[in-house]
Amino acid sequence: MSTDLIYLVTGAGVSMLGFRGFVTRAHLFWKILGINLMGSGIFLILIAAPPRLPGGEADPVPQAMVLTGIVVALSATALALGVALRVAVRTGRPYLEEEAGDPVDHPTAASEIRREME
Amino acid sequence: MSALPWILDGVVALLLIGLAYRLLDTRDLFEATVLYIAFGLTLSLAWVRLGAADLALAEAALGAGVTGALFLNAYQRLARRGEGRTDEESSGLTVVDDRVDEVSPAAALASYGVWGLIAGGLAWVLVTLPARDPILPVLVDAALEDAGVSNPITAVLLNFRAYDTLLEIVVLVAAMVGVWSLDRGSREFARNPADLGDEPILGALSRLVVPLAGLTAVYLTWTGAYATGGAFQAGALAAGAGVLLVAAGFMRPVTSAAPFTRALGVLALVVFTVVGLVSLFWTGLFLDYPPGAEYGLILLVEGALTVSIAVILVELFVDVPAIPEDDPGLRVLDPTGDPLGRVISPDGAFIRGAEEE
Amino acid sequence: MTDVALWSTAAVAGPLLGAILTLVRGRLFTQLGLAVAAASSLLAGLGLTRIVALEGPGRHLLGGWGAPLGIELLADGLAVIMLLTTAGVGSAVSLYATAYFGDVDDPGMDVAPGGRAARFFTPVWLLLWTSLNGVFLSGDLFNLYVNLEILGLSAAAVVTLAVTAKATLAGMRYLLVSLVGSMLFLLGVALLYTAYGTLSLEGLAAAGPTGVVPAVALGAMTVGLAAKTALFPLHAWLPPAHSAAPAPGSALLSALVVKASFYIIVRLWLHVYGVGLVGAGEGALLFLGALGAGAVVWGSLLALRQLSLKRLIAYSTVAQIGYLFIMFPLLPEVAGGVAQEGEMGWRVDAWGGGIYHAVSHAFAKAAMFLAAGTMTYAVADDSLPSISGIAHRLPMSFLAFGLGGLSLAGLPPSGGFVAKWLMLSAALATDRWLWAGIIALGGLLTIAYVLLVMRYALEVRETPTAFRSVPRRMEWTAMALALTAVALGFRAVEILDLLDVGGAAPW
Amino acid sequence: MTAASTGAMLLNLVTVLLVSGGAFFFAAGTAGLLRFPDVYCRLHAVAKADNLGLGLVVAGVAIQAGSWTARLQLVLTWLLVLASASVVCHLLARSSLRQGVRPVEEP
Repeated sequence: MSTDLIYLVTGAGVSMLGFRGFVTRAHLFWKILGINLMGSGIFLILIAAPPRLPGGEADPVPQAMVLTGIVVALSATALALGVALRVAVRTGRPYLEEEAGDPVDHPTAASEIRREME
Repeated sequence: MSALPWILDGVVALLLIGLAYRLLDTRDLFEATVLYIAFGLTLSLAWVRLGAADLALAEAALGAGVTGALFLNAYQRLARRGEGRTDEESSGLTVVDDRVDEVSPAAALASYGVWGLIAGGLAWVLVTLPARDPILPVLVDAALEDAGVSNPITAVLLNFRAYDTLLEIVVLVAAMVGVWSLDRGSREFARNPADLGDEPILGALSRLVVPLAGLTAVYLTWTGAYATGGAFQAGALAAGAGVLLVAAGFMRPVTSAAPFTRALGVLALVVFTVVGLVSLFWTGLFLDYPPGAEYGLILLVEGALTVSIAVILVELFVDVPAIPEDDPGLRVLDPTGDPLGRVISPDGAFIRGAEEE
Repeated sequence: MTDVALWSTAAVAGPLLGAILTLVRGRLFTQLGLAVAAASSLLAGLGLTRIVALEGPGRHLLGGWGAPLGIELLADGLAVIMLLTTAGVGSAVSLYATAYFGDVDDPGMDVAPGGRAARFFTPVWLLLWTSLNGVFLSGDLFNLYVNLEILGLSAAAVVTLAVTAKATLAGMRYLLVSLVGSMLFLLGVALLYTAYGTLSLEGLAAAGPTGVVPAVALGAMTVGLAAKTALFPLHAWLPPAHSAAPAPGSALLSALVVKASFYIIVRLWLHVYGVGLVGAGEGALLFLGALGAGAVVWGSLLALRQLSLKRLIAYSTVAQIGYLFIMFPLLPEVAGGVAQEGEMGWRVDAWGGGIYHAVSHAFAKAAMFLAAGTMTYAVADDSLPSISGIAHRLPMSFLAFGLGGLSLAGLPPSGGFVAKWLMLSAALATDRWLWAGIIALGGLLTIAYVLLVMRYALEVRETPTAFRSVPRRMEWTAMALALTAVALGFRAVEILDLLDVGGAAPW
Repeated sequence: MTAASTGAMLLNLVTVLLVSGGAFFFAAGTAGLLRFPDVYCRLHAVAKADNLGLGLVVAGVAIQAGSWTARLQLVLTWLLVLASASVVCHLLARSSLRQGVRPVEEP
């Protein structure tokens, strides 16, 4: 029982560390690492939280889900790394540099019409 | 004596947290990558402690092994890029995160405190949840007789929830097609082609290990029916052997251009779908294997899965770092107004890619 | 074999087999794959619609196990409406794409960076189609997660098919948002499995999830899905991604992909948590509605400030997504009756209005993006001034854009009109003047930005110098979609009746 | 105390000694990895000490293993790790040399 508890808390901690890493780090590789850690933490919760079988084995259904999840995470990582490298090639830097948020200071189309009409 | 497992769990848990903290905190990408692999290996220890041997195997092979290899490979490409470019905008900086804001210790503590509270709250609601009886495991046990295999996890993966596994292969294929579509003009493998075959010792190791790995992969595929193992672990192992062959120069890096690669990559998808459709016309329900044929069909699907997973993983390993040609025209945000970078001739013909005109 | 089994299998396996076929490559297999996918999706949609309309909701026990041990595919009114929408929009966009991306056998494709990428549009899109149909039919939480991941990866790949720096950045951001959204969804799945020991949507609904853990799970899943749906204020990724993608991709992303995650939100909130929300959860419904209202106002205002045609349409998507969420606070007010008759025989029905909006927006927005794609294809530029006078060169595309805009603004006769009328009457019937005001304001702003584009397009100017002739197919596919969006205004009763089959809001 | 239990006791003792010895060599190898001045010395420490440590652990555990197949598997594991560790260390050293990393000179 205590084993489950320890890994349940660890899972919660690792998933939120991963989420925090994703939010705070600007470098794309760390963002991808953060997502992976978030997934690992959730996998830990998925195995440690549901009730155990009488024999002490883990529930086979979440085990199958986590096996699927590991492969899915791997696929996502591969594609994300590929795109991140293309970002590095196209912009010279592996960061998300772009207009942050909504471009409100964009010259407005409406104002241009007005200028034209005058 | 009874405190010993408790101490072991505590050490593994602290290691997991510590590694996760450090790898997300460091600025050195190489350090982060290596720590990530260490994290994966520690995690597989945790799976053993949690009574999930299949996961331990998969985590070590896929989570730490293949994912780690992908990160290292991408790291190397990024680092090389930093060296190659002399302009100050990127020299050597790409593998060191230079965009971490300096924060005071108090601010850092506050940030970790808030996230820690969220994590603690998450753990708290789960811990205080009233215990319930196992529901699905009982059903799995009861249905295991008719499943064709005796390993409950394999039964869930390839019979009870086989549809999920079919879609899981679709995810893998989607990632592969996505990586292919990234327009990598240069398909150069991370290693310099001149070096290929220039590693006699690596070659000797490959000769020793690759046949063994192949044998073990076959064994794991087959043993998954009744014990720890299965197509995913086997596929990862076979992929490791494939990567070794490529690295040692015995095999040319395969790419999407080779029809054979594409065929093997989607083999599992074809076999799985056809098995599902045959069952649909036989028993009336998709993936409802005809009675008596369960074991044979599951083994067939598992075999195809092993092959496809191995091919796709080698493919991803070779292809992910193959980054596109640096077309200066495309570095401009919108070179021609055409998202495909096509330059349009007045008569509307499709002539050439983006160039600076 | 029952018909439900046959058609629900066709909906998923058809596009999947199509995707495999296109990987053989070459013009023949590309077209064959598209044909297989489109035909099986259309037939599956129609076949399931017939069953649902005549016999009620259908289910397909995959593997013969049934929930909770196995996975079930569920087809009710809502599911088949989404399937049909996807089949209709998807088929038209597929036709358009064969012209837009050019001939895959053309050796010139190998020279252009975008040409090599363009060859992968069909397999990526067919995998995307597989996951869309998979989401609409799935009756299992974890299965939804796997489908969401296929959706996320292939949708991001659609954006990065465009080879520019802008598209790469937009695709990267979209992929990251989408992956984190999936992770939050998975967290919710883990919590619900821990609490109830089942993954089946119906099983969870029967358990009546209430309490702290289900609430946390719903919160995590909703945030994740809202990020994928680009609900304000989590919308920042959408305009760059939807505007940078190749035009057929933009149409698919705006019309269908964001609807898939919205669909899961609807399923979770109304069908799984449903009854439990009426009491304590009304504040949460109100919150979702407030975000939707924010999206309508903010998205429309920003659409008015864009200089790029596709960006303007992308911001319009942000705004129209808002309407989907304004549905939520209006729901509990229409107590007891799903098909309540209001004055003059009109249904007072926020639920019907919301879903009708999802459908008509799919057709209208796809038509607008395809028409815009045709215009930018012709002049090789995406800025509003560059399309000046285009109405005289591409009248049919201009008309398609206009008809799409008509439906989007909710002007009669159109699908958008029915949707907004239903929501408006639901708001008015319960004296919710604020919501009614926002619905009306959003319509006015929509008219404003559609007119802004028309003003440029109608300008009388000498022909732009660089003008590429446009394949006819690109013009009439957009027109067909726009006409469908308008025609939806005439067939409202039948569609709303279909929606009531098994999938109606529970209160 | 019967002869059998005395024998089991002795075997346990041998196991404890072997595994402790293995742990010592692992610790020594790790210390070398952390403290040695350049990449070549570090590789040297890891390649030798860790493999010896693993061998001792394997030997200690093999005594406790229930069957000869299990023992064979354990020994096979050790041999494979031995082979791959030496090759990897060789590759690392060679790649460092090619990249121009120079060994530190004697002071």
